[in-house]
Amino acid sequence: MTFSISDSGLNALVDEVIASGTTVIAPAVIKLSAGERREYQKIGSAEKMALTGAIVSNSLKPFIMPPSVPLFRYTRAKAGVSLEPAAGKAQAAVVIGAQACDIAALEIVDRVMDWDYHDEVWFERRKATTVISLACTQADASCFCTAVGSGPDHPRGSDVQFLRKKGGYLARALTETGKAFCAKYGSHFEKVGDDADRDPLIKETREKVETNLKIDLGAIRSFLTRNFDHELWNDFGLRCHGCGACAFACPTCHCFDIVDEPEGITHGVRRRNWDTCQTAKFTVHASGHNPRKDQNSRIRQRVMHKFQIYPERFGDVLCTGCGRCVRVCAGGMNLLEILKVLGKSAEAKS
Amino acid sequence: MSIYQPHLMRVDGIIDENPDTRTLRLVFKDPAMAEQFDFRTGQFGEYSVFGAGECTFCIASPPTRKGYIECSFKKCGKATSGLRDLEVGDEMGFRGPYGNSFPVEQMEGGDIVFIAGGIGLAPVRSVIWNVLDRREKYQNVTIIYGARTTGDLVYKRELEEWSRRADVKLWQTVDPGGETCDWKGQVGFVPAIVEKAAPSSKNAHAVICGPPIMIKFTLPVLSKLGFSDDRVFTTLENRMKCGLGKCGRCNIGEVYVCKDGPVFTAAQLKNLPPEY
Amino acid sequence: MTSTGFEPKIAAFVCNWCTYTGADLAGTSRIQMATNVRIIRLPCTGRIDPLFIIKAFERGADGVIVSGCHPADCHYTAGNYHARRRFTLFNDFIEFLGIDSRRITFSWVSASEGQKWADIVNDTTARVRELGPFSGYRDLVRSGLTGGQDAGT
Amino acid sequence: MRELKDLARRLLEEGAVKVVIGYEEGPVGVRPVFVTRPADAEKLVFNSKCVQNLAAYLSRRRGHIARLGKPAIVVKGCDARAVAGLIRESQLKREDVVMIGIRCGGVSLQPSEEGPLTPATVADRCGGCESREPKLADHLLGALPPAPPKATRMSELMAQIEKMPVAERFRFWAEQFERCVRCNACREVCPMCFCERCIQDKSQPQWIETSPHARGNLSWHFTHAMHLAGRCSSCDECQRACPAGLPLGLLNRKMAEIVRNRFEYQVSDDPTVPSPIGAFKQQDPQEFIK
Repeated sequence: MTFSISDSGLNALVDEVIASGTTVIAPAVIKLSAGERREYQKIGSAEKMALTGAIVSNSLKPFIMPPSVPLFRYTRAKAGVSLEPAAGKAQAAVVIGAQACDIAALEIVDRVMDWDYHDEVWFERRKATTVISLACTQADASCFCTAVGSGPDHPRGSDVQFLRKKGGYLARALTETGKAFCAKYGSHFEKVGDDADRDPLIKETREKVETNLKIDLGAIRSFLTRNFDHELWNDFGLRCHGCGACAFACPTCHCFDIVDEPEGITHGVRRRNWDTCQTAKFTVHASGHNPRKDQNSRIRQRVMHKFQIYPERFGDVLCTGCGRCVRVCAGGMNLLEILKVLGKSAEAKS
Repeated sequence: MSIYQPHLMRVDGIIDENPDTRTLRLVFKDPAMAEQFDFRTGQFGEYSVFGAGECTFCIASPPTRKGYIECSFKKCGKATSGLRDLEVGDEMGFRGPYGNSFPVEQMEGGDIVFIAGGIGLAPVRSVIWNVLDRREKYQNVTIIYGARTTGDLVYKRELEEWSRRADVKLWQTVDPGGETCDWKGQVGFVPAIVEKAAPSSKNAHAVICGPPIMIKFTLPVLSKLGFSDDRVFTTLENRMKCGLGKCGRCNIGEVYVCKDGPVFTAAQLKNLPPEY
Repeated sequence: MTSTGFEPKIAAFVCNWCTYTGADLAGTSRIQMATNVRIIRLPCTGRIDPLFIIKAFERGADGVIVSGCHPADCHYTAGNYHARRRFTLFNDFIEFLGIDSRRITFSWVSASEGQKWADIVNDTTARVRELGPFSGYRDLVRSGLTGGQDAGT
Repeated sequence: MRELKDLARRLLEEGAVKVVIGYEEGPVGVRPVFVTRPADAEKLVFNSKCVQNLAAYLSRRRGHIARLGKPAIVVKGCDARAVAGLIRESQLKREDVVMIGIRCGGVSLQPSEEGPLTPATVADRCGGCESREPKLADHLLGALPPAPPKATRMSELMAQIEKMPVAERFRFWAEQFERCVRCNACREVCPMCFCERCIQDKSQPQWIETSPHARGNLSWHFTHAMHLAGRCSSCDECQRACPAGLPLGLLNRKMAEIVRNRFEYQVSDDPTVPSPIGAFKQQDPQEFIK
């Protein structure tokens, strides 16, 4: 059932949500010495929102899995050690105007976080967050969401999906939480919404992204299974600096490190921090032996984990085609180029 | 309680196996936890020293002995140095048990050959005692254990005990040049001694653990003796952090070592990419 | 004593040959001085890494004293010369990062200058007491990204 | 740039070098390329988009590049300073690298910035650059283009920060360092960061907290700037590589200013001049020492 909401209606809705004490996360313009950017931010009022503009430069990951989160605090006393869990329940939050690639990523990572052990450090924030997506109209040459099963207007992972139309947005409630949200703030929505007057820019964006990359994920996956030692891996790693900025910017990369941080002789905190397979430290043994000695093997691991291992085990490609790894790379690495080479080699092989 | 929060343990006993290897006997601080804690031989855990971090070791004591767990380690990093500084009565943390285990039930009714090198005896010891505590269920038990020098041998008292048992065939060896004048055991690398011992592979399984170089040269000897690859079990030692399949560190090929391992058959090892 | 009753915690990194002996001399000659200083002995000012000073602030020190042998007196001949260059950079640079350089005192105190050591201690303590606590650094632990969900202390 | 392609092809054919590290037009802007076959020399380009400092690839930590054999490297004036730094600190012998210097007309901020340079698109380091004609080079190619326009972003921001009272300045940097996620791209792209094991990776004791919260980040960026004092070739790659957009170039710019004022030392592309921190003078300034 499709509602519709005007621009002013949305602003009023956001202000009401903020007033109710719920955290609102939305794309906002941030001024940096390196120029202006659109980033997901905790916003204080509706007029801070910037629902159009450049592609959002960060992802939603820092809000569901912060770069550093305390697991528990420990205190060592004569009587023994006492552990006290970190900060309490996560704050209720509403994400408004998120891109489809960022939201699909949350659902993809849910799978590994629920594999046998339920990771409530992830799900605590995940369950407290209602996600309202906005169909994307700002793709660039690095976007390839359509090549990995997603798209500018793909509803996956969103509780409510907004699609731009003249003077406002169409709103489609897709999940129970979404329906509850629309009911709770029903006063801001108009009942009827006709899918026809959806902004044509959305379709144009989809066509533009489709020209960036066309690959057969299944062929690449089977090619990867059999070509661990293929010589094409040797020239991917040369220009890569091995910093891991791609993994930190990536909405689906979820690897982490667990570190103890003493804040004094007797007490401290155990923290979970973002980590990346692109550094030597990730796999080096205490004896000094490192199964992944050079950068080529680490890039192979990153591509294999995303396009062969994760799909094999969880059924989803661990990539939503957002293109951030290409935009942040200082060495000029390009995942679209790597996938094209793999796609060609897969065809040649089969 | 969060899956990352360890159970609090008290150090109940410390045994120095050799100058750089130590075994800790740990008891659960919470008696209820001590009661209901159970594990299968071959599983590992994350041992926490608060302020230093966590490290990954197999549980070296057998599941047939209740009320405590043991781990053996060498001091070579921040967390193991923290472990080394612990004294009896100090408190630390333990998360686990994690991973799969040696299929001791499947091995019942046949022979078992245990092969270990250096500190690799720790995971194998758990299986050995698990088998010896239910000795009647198994046929011949052969143990082949080697170390670089006599000083590097671990679990010396238990080696003594095993050598006196009639129902266990124990071969002890040290690398050439590592023996002392009163050394009565074999002298030679483990693969050579396995060839010498030549255990029969009829209805037999093998459990092997030790430095990669030893495994690399012992597997061919075992297959020459007739052991098929799916009857040879080993435990893989690689870098881990969470131990429960989330942090991505132990992912090799399609396998998460902390979930699908650490126990693998030689057959499984063969089609893993060479990244361990 | 200021009204707030705030007593600064000051860490002192001193060289073992001159300043430590000078401080010892101040003690044996019963010179009265402020008790806020905790002395950390190092072989030479050349060994005092700017990281130690940052670590002191990180763990809650409100002020730092760094002191060693006068130039040409160094037991290791050139330790204090290298240290002088390093602390010249350090002093100007932390000012740029927003850490008030009045919280740090650099000095040369020889083994016979017990009184000078006492004066350094008293002056620094008074100055830092007036500057107030420097918890800004220690409490800098916030969520990993501006606007990110609060990661707790 | 025909000269560059021919020179590279000749060097590879004669076997003088095994790999030419240069720039190529990538899918999204200019990027580094490693040419090992003479035929691929056609890929080499040089224009105002060649921002990256290729000297970072000469660091010994990159075994998979060192394995390719003796390199030739395309260098601008700022890159030559970095190669000189590596030679000065015996990470590299002068005869082990062939330096192809190119007369530079300034580069843009981003490698995908099309069109002529304007004060808004030119890199901050190019305005008023005196080493547009690299002296430390085996070959020097190209005619000297006109001088680039001057960008004022960094100097304005520097002045703005220096006017702030000290508490406000601390808050400014705290806000910046709270954005840092510790991907260490600033370390990995820096040609002068060639330590086998960075102080961050030393855990016994752990001097710098590795967690990406503002306190650990401030300790790291402070130490990074101190370790680059008198060594940084001000190529600003750390600032360009930072995914969070931190003004890291400001820290090194301030440190270079302090080193210039205090020790009259300017980082140059002459490897024989020792770095100021390794040396000392009897009458070094010490007015701040009581």
